[in-house]
Amino acid sequence: MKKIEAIIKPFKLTEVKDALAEIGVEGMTVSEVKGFGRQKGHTEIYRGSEYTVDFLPKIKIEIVVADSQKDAAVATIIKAAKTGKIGDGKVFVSAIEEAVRIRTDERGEAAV
Amino acid sequence: MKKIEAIIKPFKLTEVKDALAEIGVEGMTVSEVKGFGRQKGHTEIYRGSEYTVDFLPKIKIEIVVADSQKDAAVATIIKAAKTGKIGDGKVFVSAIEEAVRIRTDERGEAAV
Amino acid sequence: MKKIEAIIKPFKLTEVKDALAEIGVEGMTVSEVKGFGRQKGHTEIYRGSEYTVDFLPKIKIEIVVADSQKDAAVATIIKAAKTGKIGDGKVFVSAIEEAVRIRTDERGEAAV
Amino acid sequence: MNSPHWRRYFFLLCLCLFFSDFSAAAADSISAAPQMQSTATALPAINTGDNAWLLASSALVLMMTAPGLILFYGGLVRTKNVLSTMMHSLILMALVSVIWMVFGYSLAFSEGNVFFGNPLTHLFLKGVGAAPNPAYAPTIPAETFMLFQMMFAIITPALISGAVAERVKFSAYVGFMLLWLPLIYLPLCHMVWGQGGLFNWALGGKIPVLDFAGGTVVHISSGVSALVFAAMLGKRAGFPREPMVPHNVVLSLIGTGLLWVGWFGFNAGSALNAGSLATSAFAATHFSAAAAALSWAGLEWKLKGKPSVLGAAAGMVAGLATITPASGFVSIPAAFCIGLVAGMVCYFAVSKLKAICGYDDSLDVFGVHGVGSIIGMLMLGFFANAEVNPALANTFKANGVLVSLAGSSHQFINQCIGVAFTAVFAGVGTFIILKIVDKVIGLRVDQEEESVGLDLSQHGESAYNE
Amino acid sequence: MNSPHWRRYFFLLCLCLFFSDFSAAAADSISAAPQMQSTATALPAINTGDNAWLLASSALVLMMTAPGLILFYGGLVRTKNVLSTMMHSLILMALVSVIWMVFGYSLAFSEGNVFFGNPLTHLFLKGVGAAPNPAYAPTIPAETFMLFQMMFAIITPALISGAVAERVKFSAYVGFMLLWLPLIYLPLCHMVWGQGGLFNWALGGKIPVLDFAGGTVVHISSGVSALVFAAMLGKRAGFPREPMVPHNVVLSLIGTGLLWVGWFGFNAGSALNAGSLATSAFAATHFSAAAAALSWAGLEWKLKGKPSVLGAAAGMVAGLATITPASGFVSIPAAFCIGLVAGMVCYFAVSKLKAICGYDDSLDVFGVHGVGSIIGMLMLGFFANAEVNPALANTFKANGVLVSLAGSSHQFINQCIGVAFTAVFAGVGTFIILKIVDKVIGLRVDQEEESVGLDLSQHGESAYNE
Amino acid sequence: MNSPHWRRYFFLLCLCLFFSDFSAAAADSISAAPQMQSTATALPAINTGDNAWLLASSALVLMMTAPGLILFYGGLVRTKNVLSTMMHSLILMALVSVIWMVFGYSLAFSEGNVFFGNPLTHLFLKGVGAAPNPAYAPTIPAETFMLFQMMFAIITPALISGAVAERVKFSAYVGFMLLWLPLIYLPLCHMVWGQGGLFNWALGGKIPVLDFAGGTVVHISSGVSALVFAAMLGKRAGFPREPMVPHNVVLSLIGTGLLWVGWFGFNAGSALNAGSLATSAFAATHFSAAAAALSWAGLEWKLKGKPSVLGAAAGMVAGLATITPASGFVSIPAAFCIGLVAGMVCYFAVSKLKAICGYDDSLDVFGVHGVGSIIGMLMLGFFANAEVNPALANTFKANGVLVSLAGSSHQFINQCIGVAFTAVFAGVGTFIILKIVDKVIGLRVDQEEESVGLDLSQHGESAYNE
Ligand SMILES: Nc1ncnc2c1ncn2[C@@H]1O[C@H](COP(=O)(O)OP(=O)(O)O)[C@@H](O)[C@H]1O
Ligand SMILES: Nc1ncnc2c1ncn2[C@@H]1O[C@H](COP(=O)(O)OP(=O)(O)O)[C@@H](O)[C@H]1O
Ligand SMILES: Nc1ncnc2c1ncn2[C@@H]1O[C@H](COP(=O)(O)OP(=O)(O)O)[C@@H](O)[C@H]1O
Repeated sequence: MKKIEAIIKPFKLTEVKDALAEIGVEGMTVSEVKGFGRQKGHTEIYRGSEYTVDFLPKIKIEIVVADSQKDAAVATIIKAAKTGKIGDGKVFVSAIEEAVRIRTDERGEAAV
Repeated sequence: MKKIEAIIKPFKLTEVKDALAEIGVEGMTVSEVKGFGRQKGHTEIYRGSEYTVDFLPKIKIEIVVADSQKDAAVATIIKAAKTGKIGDGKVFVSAIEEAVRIRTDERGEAAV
Repeated sequence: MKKIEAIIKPFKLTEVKDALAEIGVEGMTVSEVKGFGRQKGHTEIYRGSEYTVDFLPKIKIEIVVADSQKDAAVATIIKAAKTGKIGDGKVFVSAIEEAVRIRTDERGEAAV
Repeated sequence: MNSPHWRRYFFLLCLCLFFSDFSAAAADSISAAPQMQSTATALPAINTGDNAWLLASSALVLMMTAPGLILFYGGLVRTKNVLSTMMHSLILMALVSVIWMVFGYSLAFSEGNVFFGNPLTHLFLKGVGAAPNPAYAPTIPAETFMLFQMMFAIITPALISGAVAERVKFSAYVGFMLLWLPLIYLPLCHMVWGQGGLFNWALGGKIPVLDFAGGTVVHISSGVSALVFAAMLGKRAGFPREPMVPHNVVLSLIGTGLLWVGWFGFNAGSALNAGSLATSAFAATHFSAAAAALSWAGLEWKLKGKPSVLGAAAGMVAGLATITPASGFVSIPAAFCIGLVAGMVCYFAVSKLKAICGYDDSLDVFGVHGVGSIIGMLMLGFFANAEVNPALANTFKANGVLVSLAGSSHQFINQCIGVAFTAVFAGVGTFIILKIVDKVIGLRVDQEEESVGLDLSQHGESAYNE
Repeated sequence: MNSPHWRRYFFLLCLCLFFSDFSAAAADSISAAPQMQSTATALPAINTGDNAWLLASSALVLMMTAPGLILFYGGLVRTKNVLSTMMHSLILMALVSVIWMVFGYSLAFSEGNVFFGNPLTHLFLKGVGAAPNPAYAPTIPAETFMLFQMMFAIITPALISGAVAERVKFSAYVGFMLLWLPLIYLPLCHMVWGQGGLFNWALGGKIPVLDFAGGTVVHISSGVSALVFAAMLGKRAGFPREPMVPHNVVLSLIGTGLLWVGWFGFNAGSALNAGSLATSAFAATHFSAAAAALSWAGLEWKLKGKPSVLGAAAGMVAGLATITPASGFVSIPAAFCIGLVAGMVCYFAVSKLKAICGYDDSLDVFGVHGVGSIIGMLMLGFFANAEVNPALANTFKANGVLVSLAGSSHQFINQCIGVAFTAVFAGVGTFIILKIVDKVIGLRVDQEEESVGLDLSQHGESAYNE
Repeated sequence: MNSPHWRRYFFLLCLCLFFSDFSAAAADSISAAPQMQSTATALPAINTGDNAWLLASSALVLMMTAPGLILFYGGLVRTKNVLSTMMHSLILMALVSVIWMVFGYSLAFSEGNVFFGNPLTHLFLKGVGAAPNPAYAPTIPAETFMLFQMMFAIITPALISGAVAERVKFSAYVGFMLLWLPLIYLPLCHMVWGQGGLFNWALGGKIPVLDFAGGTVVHISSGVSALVFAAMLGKRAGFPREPMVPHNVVLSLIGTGLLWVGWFGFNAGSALNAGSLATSAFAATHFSAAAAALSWAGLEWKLKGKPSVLGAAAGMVAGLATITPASGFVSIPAAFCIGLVAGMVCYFAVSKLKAICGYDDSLDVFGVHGVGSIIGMLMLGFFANAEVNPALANTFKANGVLVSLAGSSHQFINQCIGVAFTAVFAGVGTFIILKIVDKVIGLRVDQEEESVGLDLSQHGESAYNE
């Protein structure tokens, strides 16, 4: 199994989720993160002082999929999340050795 | 070393934490995430309109353990987190190549 | 490529980020987590009752780097995050099989 | 979806309201000439300064409920229950007003027997208009008095909600309140403040119990009912093993500030005019709150090593609840003393008594309002001061002889009777009502609903979103 | 950075203000002797109780805007737009005050033709001082009346902002308001409330439209303008496909509480004294809010299975907006009926009408304020009650003959005329103004700015930080 | 745990309070007959309208402290310090009240020398009752005047807390305030407002400094003390390298709204009656706030490209602080001018002056309140207008000759003297007090405590939980 971690722009979440659901990805876990990258932050003003905010809000999506599904999932994410502008994010893939569904004790690909 | 990631129901956190502490897991990192899975979301009503909320609040627990501790830890989590109802969550295991304790520069299993 | 995950004390974030930027790490993803470890929690008082808070606020930094950059990055994090006091946190390293930059479809080390 | 029932009911209700409107009009037209004048060019008897203060006070007392109390309580619960907790107070602003309009005011304040007034006298508030009711407040329209008192009838049951937060079924809560108000609150209100009420000291009662702004009627009745309700409902899942810490202390502090400010309307408004008695009640209120904040936070500092902010706030509320019955009868230094005691006693009630007895009064309604007002009522027995409020000395007659109600062991006993009666009446009454509601509706949400939170399970909403 | 322009303008403005100050002084000194006395030792005619109530009411109405409305609206938008939404109201507290000072008050309330007053009569508020204006409020300083009315001029445009939240360009918003106030609000205000205004029923108007505290002037004008603005601006990106749920319902509930409390100043203050009419308007306000909360939440309970907390709150606001025109003219049971209807009609306006028509009125300004006040104005045509407000029967003269304006099909038609005129006037006016603003500035932020949120893109801030 | 000490102290305190209560009673009974009447049936001299307004104003001024100021300040700090920041104001509501009750009021307002009053005259507020004090406010009970003034004594030190937020030790803060109030505030209050005070212009002072509602006494004294305190405490760890952005701007905006509303009580209440002078002060307050919001936000728009919401809010507060001393003396256009200047000057004080001087006044107390009120005091020297407040022309006598205090270079010099004296007195006094407190307690938390946050380290709480 593979774990796919994608860092995307927050307003793309719905699109990515729907696209993944369409290709049959049934589970995913999402968290709010802050990203630092080429896309530079912006300036905020508080009571006359300017501050540079380096970190931008991003969404991290984690999905664990069967090896066979990996390429489709990555391609789907990239397609749905792309705006072509800087800050679109990254996708990282790593190996998962074991997966268990807590409710049923199912293991391996049956669990994802 | 192995990294165990468990996605569980929020109200199970205390139980899981206590159970892990009992078998000697000394460190863990917890974050609030939103999950999408078989457990379907619910409907919320705001000013006369209904919205479907797909994402449910979940807790992600991450623990890095020595290879030898892995099975016990996974079993413990599953036992403590199970309610038998849909949405109980998943456990994923992956390999960790290196671990360092920042304070002491200890490396490897001594660090976890 | 390697993924470096570091759990650090929140007030060290700026220092770590700046130190990483200096050695050329261009991207990172940060999230707020709660940690449980040797550093014990504290007591809070609410309306006459005392509660023990086990979980302490921590920051998790994730960076994916080329294999060659890994050692420098880990060393840099450790140096910047160290206070020498309990609770300084940990660094974990794991393997990343694939990385894609969504905007350009670049793959591999070019993407990180 | 298609339910002719409720439409028919609604239609009937409207009809009935129309009818009452016109019948009232007809009734009024009998004495039309003077009445019309009175509404047109405010009666000479109406003092605009007094009316201005009472309108402002009515607004302040409503502000105590919302946003005051909803903030105070809302901040103390966990995130998943904040809306339901706020709803418990908000819905009473609507429900109680209906009851009050239909027969509630009449039951409390029209003439009747020693226990309750005649619910028909002012049915649909007929006859409650521009003309003052000289018995209660001779310089303001009777309608103003009615409004001011209504705000008390709203906040009292709202206080109870703090004890049952995070687990009560919403329908059961509504059902309970629809019974509690007419069966417990309105009679108590009549007995203590109504003309000819059993405990009324100024308008022809039997046992002269002093209660300026609601020690018995408001705080003891709600505090004791809260205790019974909490006990019958059972503890929240996980209590006391799991910490249940306030999800947003900031909200509670804002609420505390608004409660303190609103309480000036509550207590100083209870003078029913803008004269020096209002000022005196205002002052007593302030100094008691200040004192109780110091003693609660001071105790914590001493015993726990740190003065908590929520402790200071809880002390303020305790000081305010405690001085309520005494506010129009005591000097400033006495009010300060009462506040000091309030902070300490309530601190122990909340931190020790609750732990020992093992009930789960989620937001400490009994420990703060119940216990506080009990000691306030009792201390008032000694501190009541005829120089602050001369009526104490020259109003109550026993067997035709003037009796001073100023502080004395004699008056202390009267106060004890009032407290004991209120506690038993409210406690037993609440018990019976809950037995009924439990039968008919069931008091508590199921385990799954409780774990998801009442916001989602009872109201289909979450407080905080993206 | 170096811009002599604005410095010069500022200098000119200051000069101009100085000048007006001194010229006013000079003008005053013509009738100096009595004037000075009047400011020195409050005129015998000034009733301190009335003035106290009107000052308190003015404060309450400002409190409705901030923090009331900014909380209510701020809680309903998404996190990234909360500050900009609050700014929409806050900035009007400043902008409207300037217009009001320079010529606004004069345009609305000095004598003129049936459509507007003379903007020069009270330029820079000259002549608006301690002496009462007997036509409007004989027992309080004219300056108090001016202040009270200003608070209405502030909140009315602020209401509109709810319809355009989350996508309007800030500069366009400011530009729009600078035109909307003098072109729509001030004339309407004169027509309905100004001496000799077209629809004024008590001070020499032609068509006697009853509007106690602002059904036409405030709520219909803002509600209809909001609808037009929302339609011309277009939907928010993603609407209605993506859920746009309130980011913090707690804020909206606090706002609701403050709005209810503040509305007592709005409606009861509109009696312009602290007599029994103020009390009566206070009571009508309260019972309508209570009734509408019940009917809205009740409907939801029936139709959706759960009564939502935000539904109860929305019902309260609907009940308050609906009763506003009627508050000083109807009995309590009538107010209660009006509230019941308000809750139901507004519920359907918000949940069905909007979906059917497909406009994106972000925070339902039209559905609640527009629709609510329309039905309030119309029901008032039947419910107006000369026993509640005797002036209804003995003030308006058509062709020299006293005509009663109490509820009747005749008065209903007058009300219809008032409503229709206001809706068309505000709607068409807003349309034209927006065409101009769109040409000159452009109404809407670009897609990137909208997706980032207005807080950051328009104001360079985020509401919530570490 | 077992500490007989504080129990003994508490017992003594109670005894002492009892005693004072009875002694007061005894003292009163000497002139018992009239006194008792007065409390019974409000003295003929008491005007209920005036008293209603002053009670409402007292409530409004307390509302400025909580929830107004605690919200404004609480929103500006970082999450980990919000409760401690709120506590800084809340605890003063308790502490100051005690000092005020014991001897504070007497020190400020009883007769004495030019610097302070006799602390024993009204020890434990004896003799402060229903009878008016004709020198200060002839139409309201002296007790009302005492309450109103107390609210000023509470908020003034609370303002200081903004400068020391996020790093001051709580015990040091309490210690400082216990000294600052009697040594700085109360004497200043006597000098400016007390009968026979050095700078009193209306009650027999020497140098006639105009200060209607607290430019010197409240804002300059707190602003300068804040500056000194901030400087002596040192910068927050990481300042100015790390951004320290407001954790919740929404809270600050709610606070701003409440401050504006409450300020009507502050300034218009300072008329001490509900006549036309109250109205005039109300108006000046409003227009200055509006103007300053425009000029601050306008400057930002010009210089930074975007008008920030917090900037508009900061401008409002600056406008309010600046007009405070002038509010009862100037015309509306003059107030508007003052506000325009206030917004600009304070903007530069906050954004440039602070950066240049390098002190860390966390929440800009000096830049807004200190600087604002200084320019307000000085501009008042020119703008004071005897048509707005005729007493200016016919009250102050120098060498037996009436001298007009209306705007002139002469009065400007008087104002300069008042400002300079206050700044030096408060600055030096604060310096000395802090030296002592530093010796005895130590001013600042240690590094670890600061990094964890004061909420946890000083009070054992976190604001936001699950
Ligand atoms: N090496 C990395 N490790 C972890 N996260 C990264 C890395 N590089 C980028 N990211 C994440 O991806 C986000 C987008 O990257 P960025 O460089 O801004 O844009 P782009 O992908 O268009 O070059 C960043 O905000 C950060 O959260
Ligand atoms: N393939 C997956 N990848 C990542 N997270 C998953 C995956 N499947 C499930 N999850 C997480 O586990 C949670 C529970 O899964 P769900 O399918 O609802 O229940 P069950 O485990 O009972 O089938 C989800 O909410 C989601 O957070
Ligand atoms: N085995 C582990 N797995 C995951 N996270 C861990 C583990 N051990 C420690 N952590 C994280 O590191 C943080 C610091 O660890 P702690 O034991 O408190 O300090 P130290 O590193 O000084 O021994 C913890 O709060 C937790 O978030």
